[in-house]
Order: sequence, then structure tokens, then C-alpha cells
Amino acid sequence: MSGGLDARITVLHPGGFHLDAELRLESGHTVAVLGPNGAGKSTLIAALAGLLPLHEGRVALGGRVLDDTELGVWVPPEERRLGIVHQDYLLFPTMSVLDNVAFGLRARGRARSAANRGARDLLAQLDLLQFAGRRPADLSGGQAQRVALARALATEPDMLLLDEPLAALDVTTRARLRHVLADRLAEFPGPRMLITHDPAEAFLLADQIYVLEDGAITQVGSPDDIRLRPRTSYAADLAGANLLVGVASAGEVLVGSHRLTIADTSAQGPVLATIHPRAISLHVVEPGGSPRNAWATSVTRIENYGDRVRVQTAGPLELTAEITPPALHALGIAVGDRIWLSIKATEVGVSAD
Amino acid sequence: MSGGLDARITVLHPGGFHLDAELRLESGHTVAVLGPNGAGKSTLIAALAGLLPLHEGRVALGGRVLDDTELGVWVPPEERRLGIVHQDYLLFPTMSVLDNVAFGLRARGRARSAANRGARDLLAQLDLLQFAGRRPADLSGGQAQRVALARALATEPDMLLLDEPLAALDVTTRARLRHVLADRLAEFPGPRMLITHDPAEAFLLADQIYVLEDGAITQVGSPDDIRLRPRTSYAADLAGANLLVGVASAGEVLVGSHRLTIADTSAQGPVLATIHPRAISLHVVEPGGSPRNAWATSVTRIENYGDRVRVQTAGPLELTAEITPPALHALGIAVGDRIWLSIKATEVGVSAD
Amino acid sequence: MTRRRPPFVLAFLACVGAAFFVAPLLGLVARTPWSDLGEVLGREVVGDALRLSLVTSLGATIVALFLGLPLAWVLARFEFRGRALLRGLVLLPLVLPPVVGGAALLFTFGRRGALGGPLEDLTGLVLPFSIWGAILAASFVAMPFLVITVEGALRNLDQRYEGAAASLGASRWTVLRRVTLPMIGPSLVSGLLLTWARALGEFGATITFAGNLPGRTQTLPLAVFVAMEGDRDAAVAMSLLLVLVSLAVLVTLRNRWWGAR
Amino acid sequence: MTRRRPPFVLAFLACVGAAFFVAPLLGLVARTPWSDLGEVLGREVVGDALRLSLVTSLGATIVALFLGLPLAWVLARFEFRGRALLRGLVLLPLVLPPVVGGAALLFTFGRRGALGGPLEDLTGLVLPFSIWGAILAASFVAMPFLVITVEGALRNLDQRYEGAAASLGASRWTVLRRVTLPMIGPSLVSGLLLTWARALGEFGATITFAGNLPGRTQTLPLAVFVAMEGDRDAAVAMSLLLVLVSLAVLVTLRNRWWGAR
Amino acid sequence: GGDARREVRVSAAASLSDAFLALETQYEAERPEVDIVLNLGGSSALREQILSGAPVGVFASANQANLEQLVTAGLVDGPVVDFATNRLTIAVPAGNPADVRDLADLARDNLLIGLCSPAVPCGDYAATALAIAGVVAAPDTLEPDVRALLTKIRAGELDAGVVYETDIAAAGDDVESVAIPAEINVPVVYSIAAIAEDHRSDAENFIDFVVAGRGRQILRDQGFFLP
Ligand SMILES: Nc1ncnc2c1ncn2[C@@H]1O[C@H](COP(=O)(O)OP(=O)(O)OP(=O)(O)O)[C@@H](O)[C@H]1O
Ligand SMILES: Nc1ncnc2c1ncn2[C@@H]1O[C@H](COP(=O)(O)OP(=O)(O)OP(=O)(O)O)[C@@H](O)[C@H]1O
Ligand SMILES: [Mg+2]
Ligand SMILES: [Mg+2]
Repeated sequence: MSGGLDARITVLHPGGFHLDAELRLESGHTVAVLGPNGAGKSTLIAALAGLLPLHEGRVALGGRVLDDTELGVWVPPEERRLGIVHQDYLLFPTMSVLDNVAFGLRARGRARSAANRGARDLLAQLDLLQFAGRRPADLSGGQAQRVALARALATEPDMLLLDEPLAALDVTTRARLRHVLADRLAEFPGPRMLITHDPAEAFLLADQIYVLEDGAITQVGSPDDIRLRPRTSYAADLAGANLLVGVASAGEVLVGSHRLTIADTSAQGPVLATIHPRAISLHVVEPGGSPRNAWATSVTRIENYGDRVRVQTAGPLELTAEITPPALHALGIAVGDRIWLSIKATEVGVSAD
Repeated sequence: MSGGLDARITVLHPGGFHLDAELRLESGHTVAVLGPNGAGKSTLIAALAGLLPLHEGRVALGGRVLDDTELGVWVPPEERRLGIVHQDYLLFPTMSVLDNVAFGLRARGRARSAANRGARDLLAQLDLLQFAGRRPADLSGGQAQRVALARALATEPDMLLLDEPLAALDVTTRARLRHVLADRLAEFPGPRMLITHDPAEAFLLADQIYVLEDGAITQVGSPDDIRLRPRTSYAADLAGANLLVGVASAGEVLVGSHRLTIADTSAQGPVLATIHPRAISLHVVEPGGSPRNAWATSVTRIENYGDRVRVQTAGPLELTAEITPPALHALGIAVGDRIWLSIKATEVGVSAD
Repeated sequence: MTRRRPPFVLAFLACVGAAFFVAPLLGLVARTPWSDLGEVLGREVVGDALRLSLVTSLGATIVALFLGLPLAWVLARFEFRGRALLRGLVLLPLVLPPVVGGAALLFTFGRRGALGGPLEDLTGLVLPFSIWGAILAASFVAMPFLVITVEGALRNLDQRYEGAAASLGASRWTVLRRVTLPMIGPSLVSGLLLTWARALGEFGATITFAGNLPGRTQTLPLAVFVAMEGDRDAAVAMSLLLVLVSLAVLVTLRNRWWGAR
Repeated sequence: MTRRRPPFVLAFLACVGAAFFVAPLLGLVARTPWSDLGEVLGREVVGDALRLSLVTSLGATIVALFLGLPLAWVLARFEFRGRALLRGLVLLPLVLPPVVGGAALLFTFGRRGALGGPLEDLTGLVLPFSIWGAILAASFVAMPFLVITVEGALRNLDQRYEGAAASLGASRWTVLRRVTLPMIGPSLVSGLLLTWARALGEFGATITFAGNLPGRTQTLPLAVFVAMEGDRDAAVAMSLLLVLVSLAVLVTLRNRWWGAR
Repeated sequence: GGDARREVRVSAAASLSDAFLALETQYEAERPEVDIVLNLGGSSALREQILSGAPVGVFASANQANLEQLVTAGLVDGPVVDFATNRLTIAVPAGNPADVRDLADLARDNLLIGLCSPAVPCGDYAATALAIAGVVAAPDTLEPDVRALLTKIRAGELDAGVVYETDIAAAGDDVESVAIPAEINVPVVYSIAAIAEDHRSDAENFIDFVVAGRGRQILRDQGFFLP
């Protein structure tokens, strides 16, 4: 019944922003779109939904052309059968929560009682039944977000477009809803697109990840691809890794003026090198032993997250290391202190740029 | 000039929600308020700001009484000198970004040029200068949130009240803004209250944490207190820990019908026991050796976060364990499989209930 | 903000503004011949006029709703050539002296008018001197209020809600009915009340276009006008009736429709 | 949504609605004596009347802004006893036949009136037969439009923006000026235009309260009335002038004020 | 005018508009030191203004009733003088499409007939005339004044109506007159009086001009009959 999404999209915003993206979403798969603020993620959703005119391009869902600037085809939003969570919810302020969720069902022709029953089911699943009679203005932020999710899921659309659907939820609810969402997505037959700033959410829920930066797609891959072989500094931040750009030759990568020993002796030419923060060891004296990379630097920032501590270091490579609080205690270092840093050659991931 | 906040607050919402909280925020300290959706965090801010009438209570900031239902004192919002980031920003849609940020300065009597200069400085610090001329409607979600933060910081208020100020930011920007915010908070003389759903943010930025649940404060303590000795299941979720409620006697805790061996032989009576997911080992065969707690159960869910995997188990205690992807691979388990679980007695934290 | 009093200057100006509406009414009440009030209001002409007034004003409000609302929506939501001009034209009935407006209606919808002639040939309906004419005249004069009020409100509305509703599968008709109109509710009510009140008080265009026959086209304002020529006391009494009827309706409706917020 | 055409039924109704305003104007234009238009409009009376019309309508708009805006704000934002009644009273000038409205003004602000007498004793100002009287009459009749439109818009507005502005240290005056009014901008403009247009076309209350003195209180609608008696061509020509002036102002202002969105 | 001319305010019934505009021009030409300011309106509105103290020097009314109310209120200073008369006539659209010949035709049901409202002078007079002729008219509208009635006849919306003879003269080619025989016609009388105010002598002077001076010729030119 439902099929994949094929889209090639160019959208211009008055301010000069320019979105240029090509997407293929398979039916039954979840694609997470990650990207910095202002990268164009919400714009992408609006364009797919037909709420923003394409400057150029083509959108087809399950073989049905929704938009084609060349052929002059344009299917209006109400006929696209999409389920959307808008970033700022856009709950109808004059309707009760129940009516908001039942709205799509009634708009698609269900009788009032059937629509209300469907809406109640969903509200129950999202722990919202007690708010059924409330107006959106009388909900907390997280409650409103869940209502928005319920509204999008209610209509059994051909495709799901979720713009940060869990951003306002508390840890407990988020964990629960991640499960609900994972189950829901698993049983949803069409393609689904999930926009999020939470890498854990993306890694957990997505089959494939698109990285969108400044209006262009900079990397596409499986969660592991992105995590282990990020190709931009944003993607590296997602993975929590250090990313270095250099030139490889004969078992070494030249990063700036610094040479980093790597295990892979066959790598040659421009490469991206990734180093996980936990693979970096810190020492107060020069380390001996096997690590082939070691240098002295100074501490620029220490961040204590409770169960782990991130230590940022100064040049030559400005790497961030992650250690445990006891380890920090044992080292006894503070910001500005001199420190030694060592990395095993095998811990430096290398991929061609 | 600026002093601490002393507040005792009762607020009623028409729907039956009831907030009852007592707070003491010291000058120069940051308090994070954490709590589930609908716990009353935003309500608390609105009440402190004078935007919601108190049913009963008293608010004093630096010795100045802002609200006192008994004495009939009520200082209007415009004289409270607070810097607020509202959960849904409430940027003025008819003003440019620059005017939004300069608004507070001008309202407090600064000349237009001085106000604009101040606003530009802040916009620059938050990487927003390029959007100075835009209307809020033409910003992305994350950009709008940063503008809201700039607007709140601009006026040099006596107290800061930040309602999820970083929720919509991408990982890179969030990390950067956490630093900016940490620096800003450090140099801010008055008390500051930070509402967040991100435990890392709270642990990193706060001196003290209030846990608010269903309108009541359930725990107050240092970040380490909350992390190591959570007293509610919500707080345990924050810390990522397993929380068990039981009765201790003679080096054991009785949880339901299960006996858990603990290291602390002096514990007696009702206790909370916490077990960190990483302290739980998984085995496909019955483990030998030192761990004094071991039992067989089955796997109910496996969540792969890329660099770590969380494995949920069935009864008797429904614990979640955290292992590495290679470990999972080595175990070769799937949902429904039978598994052994072991915990060292020393890894079970116990505190009186 | 419920605890607060309005700032002094604004409160003062508001009081002066309120006095503006209250003082002339008091003047009217002071001149009311209370003793023969009953007699005057009991007259058959007065009853007929009141009934006609209610019918025409309600009719005009309905016409305005069915024609004015779509017009406001098109003006607010679609770009087309001549839109600015059309928007200006909508305000014309306010600007035209009522007599001229009535004359213009006669030129157009009268028996010899460009549209009135064909209309009579086709349907046998003669607008002037009939209640339909009175409704037409009242609609012409009162509809701008609905159009302008609603168009302003539509422009104030965040259109993304309409987009969200469309994406949920709602036709534009459903969007209009279930999302747009409720969201501009108070403005719509304001517009309808303005329209109704204006139609109720309508005088000039009606008398010029529809004439003035007791029991057929003589609405209360026309009866008042005629009485004013001779029997001033009766005129004042009937005006007071008009005032009371409209007050009753306005106060009741407003409280009901706005009470929900 | 810019690519879309309105759905047929609504577009059709909107066209009928538009025809409602356009057709009578065409009827008027068809009867215009184009040949003597220049002569008529060159007359001194016409120039005087146009000037007076502009002055009184502008004056009334200013009065409405200064008194009506605070009144609308108080009605929308504060709870007090008699609010519902006051809201109803504000609509009275629409409902009262203009002659009765004028008479009520005379009862109150005339030289023998409850307020007019003391006013003359104190300041020497006589309202009837002076331009101040014409402005007063026009304000009385036109102010409700501003009050009602603005009140509706204020009720539509999310008050949390005002709270946010107050928390940033803005006095309520600043909040009103910089946050509230800009946010209800289109409705405010609508209200002001309705007010101005109504004041420009005002006839009945003015002729009754302020008289019909050429060069002093004879506005264009009053001049049209006098001309209608004999020189009908002049009356049509002057009406057309009224139409053109108002169209020019309305189209220009609306485009400018609403262009920014 | 802001110059030093003495001002006399003359409130006159709307049906006297053309005549009084001409009177003003002539009088001001003769006496440049006096400024006649005309206030034209419905008789009842003019009456209300004077009752509420409006500063008026002269009031010319289309019937006696309005002036009598002012006399009762003690606002008339000096005698009430009848200065002109008029006659009724039947007005029909150009070409007389309904072929109206006399007052009796006003009873025809298939015609659209208009009269002035009995509350205003022209309707009062018409009712008297119809009564004298023994005709029960079937009006479709009772207009508030002659002007409104004529507008509809001119537009062809009404087939006939009863108006003043002077109005036919002013209306031009669009209307025709079907005369009412003198024996059943009703004499229409216009009255004028000075109202208590400053510049009494100027007001009386203007009344003299209308009643006895060269104003008479102007009134005659406008189609009025003189007593
Ligand atoms: N209506 C508009 N007019 C002009 N520019 C706009 C408009 N809407 C968005 N933009 C700009 O387009 C870019 C993309 O915006 P978009 O909302 O798609 O970002 P996003 O990826 O969703 O970001 P976020 O993670 O912050 O929500 C931003 O730079 C934004 O400033
Ligand atoms: N205007 C209102 N009328 C009635 N109930 C309300 C209103 N506003 C909030 N509530 C209810 O009060 C409770 C507290 O809401 P509040 O917004 O303070 O929660 P919160 O802690 O900020 O939650 P979140 O993390 O989701 O933002 C919620 O249950 C909410 O439904
Ligand atoms: Mg976005
Ligand atoms: Mg909240």
C-alpha cells in the first residue's frame, strides 16, 4: 500500500538561506535527520508537507508524485496523508486535547464517535487520558508535546515526519516514549523521518542517519557509520568523538604540523581521523610503554558530568579526553595545569576524506 | 545589592493541580529544578515572576518582599527585576531580534543606542549577530531559543529563571552554550534557577538540585546526592541508576520477596538501594567467584546506544544493566533469552528511606 | 494580572470615553415621558416596526455572514490584482451619505436599475418597497463591518495552524470552519455584533431604497424619524425601546460567546 | 499556500459579496454628469465642505483613539461591575437613529444640556453650530468601531507576551505601546479606518447637533443633502468626490500599514 | 468668515433650500456688512436645535406646527409672519408611464404610489387634499420629505406621488406634473419668525426683506405664491 519517499528539494528563504537536499526513505525504515540549529531540518519537513513552495525539485511518495516543479504537479497538504509533529506543536488552541487528536480522524471522514475512540486510545498510550478535556494552553510543555505526537500518530498516515518529538520530555517519560515510539515506528508500514538533537535517540531509533548542515546533506549512513566514521565536526560532536582532518602516509597522519601514528599503514592521502575521548589517557608525568602517540599539553576546561569527566586540552591537537571522577581525583589536575596525553595507534580511526 | 531568594509558594490551577513548594536560593549559586512533565516547574517560575497569583505564600528576594499573601504585599512583574527564559520563548513577534533583546534594556531606561549596543554584544556572544534584523518567525527553533536566552541575560536582573534554555539546541551549540552559560552564571551575582530535563546539564551547571514531582519537592541536595542517593524513581532515572525500595537488616535488603546482599552490615529498617547499571554483570551460565548476588532471569529489552547497550531484565528485580557492544556480541543474547545476572555487594548503595 | 488596577491616565481616559456613550443616553432617559411610555409602546405601529427591525437586522447579519465572510477570507488570504482597490470599495457604504447610498442602490437594484430590472423579469421580485429591499439596504450598509473586522483578524492569525490542519487531511472548508473561525472567534463575534447593531439602527439607505410603509418596510428607526417630526415624546419613547432591545441582545450574546475564554 | 485558488463556493460567494459594493458604485458613476463635474467641484462651498469633512473626520478619529483605545483596553483587561452593560452601551450610537443620536447629544451637550451649560459657563465653548460640535457628533457615532474592533483583538491576544514584557521591566504603558498595540496592529488599523470612514460619511447626528452652516459645520455629506434638494447633478458629483477621497486614503493607508507583513 | 461682518443665522426648512440660497445672495449683495449664514435641515431637527438653545436669529418653517412649539416655549421674539404659499401637485416620472390623470388614480392598486408621511407638512397637506377629493389612496411608501419622494419618482421607482409645485420646477426633465384642480387643492403656508438672540435688528431686517422687500420677487421666481 505505502511505499518509499523519493525527494529532490530546493527551497529558498527570504533571508538568503538555501536548502538543497536529496533523500530516499524506504518504506518500513526510520531515517533520522540530524543537523545543527538552522540547518534546514524544519524547512525540509515543511517542504515535504507542501506547506512551503519548492523552488525546484520533485517529491514522490510510494510512486505518487506529490510535487514536481518541472511537470507543474502539486498535491495540496490535505491530500498528502502525512503525520507531522511540528517543532512548536501547533496544537489548535480553541479545541480540547481530545478534539485536537481526533481532528485528523474526523477530517479524514471518520464519524465523531469512532474518531473520539481512536483519539482516546492514543491518549491512553501516551498517558494523556486525564488531560482529554483540557485546552492546550492549560498543559505543561511536555504534556503539549505528547499531545502533538498523539495527533500525528492518530491518522494512520502514509509517512511520519517528526520534528524533535521528544525534546520537551522528562527523562522518565522520554525513556518510556522512546519505547512507545520505537514500537509504533516498528509497526508503521511507511517511511518515517525523525528529526532530533539527541544522538542517543537517533542511534536507537533510526535505521539510517542523514546529517544536514547549512542546507546541504553532508553525510548519510548507518548509525554506526556516523558514530564511528563521522565526516564533519558536527557529526563527530554527535558521536562524542574527536575529529581530525589530515594527510596520511606510511602509518602516519599529518594534522597541521603534528604527526599522529596510526595502525593502518596502507592509508594514503587526505583522511579523517577520529579518536574517542575514552581512548585518550592522561598522565601527570611522561608516560612510558606502548602508546605510540604521546605529547605534553595543558588543561583548558574540566567538565564534571557526575559519572564521567571530560577534560579539554590545548594544542597541538585540542583533544577532549573522558575519564572517571576517581581518575580525575587521582591525577589531581586543574584548569591550566600541564599534562601528558597518550593514544594507542590502534585507537585512531582513519577513513579517506 | 542582590541577595538570596526565600520563597514559600502555593499555587492552584483550575484543573486541580496544586503546587506547594519552599525554596531557598543563595546568591551566587545555581539551583537546578528537575522534575517530570507537569510537575509544576514552569508554574513555579510564573509564580515567582508575579505572572500567576499565589494562593498563599511569600516570596522575598534579597530581603525585599515581592509577594506576601498575608501582608497583602505584591510587587508587579516589571519591578521584580528578573531575567526569565520562558519555556516557549515568548519572543515578541512584531520586533526584530535586536529589538527583542534590547527591549529590556530600553524598558529599564537605557538610551536606544546604548541598549542596541548591549543587545549586539550579547547576540555576538550567542552567535546570533547575523539574525539581528530578522523577525522571530523567520528563525529556526534553536535560533529562537538562543534569542530568548540573550533577551533574559541582557537586562542584568537580580535573579535568573531559565526554563529549559538549551532544550532546542543542537549538540555542538549546546556544548558551546553550556560553556557560555556556565561562565555567565559564574559571574552573575544573584541567585539563578535552571529548569532542565537534561541531567548532565544539571550536574554540570548546578550547585544544588531540587527535585519537584507533582507539585511537591521530593528531594533537595547536591548533584552528587541526587546522583548517588536518589530518593525517588524519577531521581533514579535522572542518575541513570536502578532504584529499589526495601527493608535492611543484617547485611541484607529485602526487596519484595528477594534478598539482596549488601556490604553495609549496619543498615537497618526501610532503605533505598541504588545499583548502577554498569555495576551489573551479565552471564550466559551461572557465574562463580566473588559476587554475592546472582540470579537467573530473562531479557525484556535491548537498547543499543552505539557506544553502550542497555539490557533490561525481567523479575524478580527488573534491573537494567549497561554493557559495551562487544560484550553484547560476546554474550550473543536476544530479547526473551535466559540470562544470569550478578552484582557485587559493594556495588549496592544503601541509604535510609 | 487580575489583581491590578489600570494606570491612572488610561483609566481616566477610559472613563471619559465611557461618559461619551453614557451621558447622551442619560440625556435621552431624562427626556423620556415615562407616563405615556406604555401607551406609545403599545401602539400597533410600534409593534410592527419592532418586528420589522428585528427581521431586517437579523436578515442583514445573515447576508453579511454568507457574503462578507468569504469576501474577508479571500481578501486576507489570496493575492490578486485589484485587491487593494476592492478593500477600499468595501468601506464605501460607510463613507457615502446614506441618502446617496440609497440612491445608488436604487440606480442598481431598483425596478429600472441595471440589476433590478432583470431580477424582476426573472423572478418577479421587486426589491424597493418590500422587506427584501429593507434587508438589502441594511446589508449594504452593515456588511463592511463584518468584512473589515474579520479580515483584520485573519491577518493577525498565524497561518501555520491552518497548514497543520491541512496536513491532518482537513479540506480547506473544514480548516476554515474548525480551525480558522474558532481562532478568530472574538473578532468574528465583534464583527457580527457591529453588523447587527448597524443594521438595527439603519435609517438613511433603507428609507431611500426601500421606502417607509408601516407594517411593510417601516423599521423602528424610520418610525422614530417620522415621529420626531411631530410627536417628539413618542420618538424618544421608541428610541428607548430600540436602546433596550439592543442592550438586551448585546449584553446577553456577548456574555455567552465571550464567557468561555 | 500562495499557489492555491480559493475553493469554488467560497470564491463565488466572495464575488457576490464584492458585487454588492461595486455595483451600486457603478450605478452612481453611470449617473455622474461628467461634463459639469469640474464646475461643481470648483465651487467654494464644495471646497469648504471637503476641508471640513477632512478636519472633522480626522478629529473624530483622534478623539476615538485617545478615548476609545483606553476604553477598549479597560474593557478587555479588567474585571469590574457593569462591564457587560458598558460594553453594550458602547454599541448604542450604532443602534440609535442618527437624528435621535443628535437629539440626545443636544439634550446633553447643547447650551441647555446637562454638560453643555456648565461647559459654556466655564470655557465659553459652545458646541452646537461649531466645528467642535461636528467633531463631537462624528466621534460619538464613529468611536464604537474602534472600541469594538480593538477589544475583540485584545481578547484574541495571548496575554503571556504582555507578562513577558512586564518581566523585562516594561511599565504597563510601555507594554501597551511596544508589545500590545503592535501585536494587534492589523485590527487597530481596521478599527481606525472604520472609524475614519464612518466619521467621514456621518450625516444625521451632525446635522441635528451641529447644524448645517456652510464653511463652519457643513461637511460634504451635509452639502450633498442640500444639493440633493435642487441640483441633483451637483449632489452626485460631490458624492463621487467623497468616494474618491476616501478610496485614495483607504487604499494608500492600508497598503502602507499592512504592507510590512 | 473671520471678517467683521455681522452674522445672522437663518434656519430654514430643507424644502426652502433653493429659495433661501438665492435670498442670501441677494441680501448680502445689498447689505455687505451683514453675513447671512444658512442652516438648512429638516424642520424638526431645526426645532430641536432651537429648543436646546442653539444660537439662531431667524427660523423659516414649512408649516406652523414647529413654530408654534417654539412660541409655546417662549423662544419666538416678535410676530410669526406667513411669507409664501405653495400648492400641491401630482408628480410622475417623465412620460407618465402609468398614465396618471388625477388624484383618484392614486387609489389604483397596481401602481406604486408614494406620499409624504402624515407627520411632515407635505404629507399632512396631501392627506387633507385626498380627503377633500374623497380618495382613499393606497401608498406603498410614506416618505420623510419631498426630496426623498421625488428621488424615487425621478428614478421611475414610483409611478406617482403628491409634492409641491415648486419642487417640480426644481426637478428638471425627469419628472412631470399632473395638476390638482384648485378647488380640491390645499394652500401651503410658509412662516417665518425672529428667534430671541443678539443682532435682533439684523434678523428683523432680513425678515422684512423676505416678507416685504425684494425677496418677494425671488420667491416668486422660485415658483412660490405670495400671500
Ligand atoms: N520564514 C523564514 N524566513 C527566512 N528565513 C527563515 C525562515 N524560516 C527559517 N529561516 C532560516 O532558514 C534556516 C533553516 O531553518 P530551519 O527552521 O529549517 O532550521 P532547523 O534545522 O529546523 O533548526 P533547529 O534545529 O534550530 O530547529 C535558518 O537559518 C532560519 O534562520
Ligand atoms: N493554565 C492552566 N490551567 C490548568 N492547569 C494548568 C495550567 N497550566 C498548567 N497546568 C497544569 O499544571 C501542571 C504543572 O504545569 P507546568 O507547566 O508547571 O509543568 P512543568 O513542570 O513545567 O512541565 P514540563 O516539563 O512539561 O514543562 C500540569 O499538570 C499542567 O497540566
Ligand atoms: Mg527546526
Ligand atoms: Mg514547563
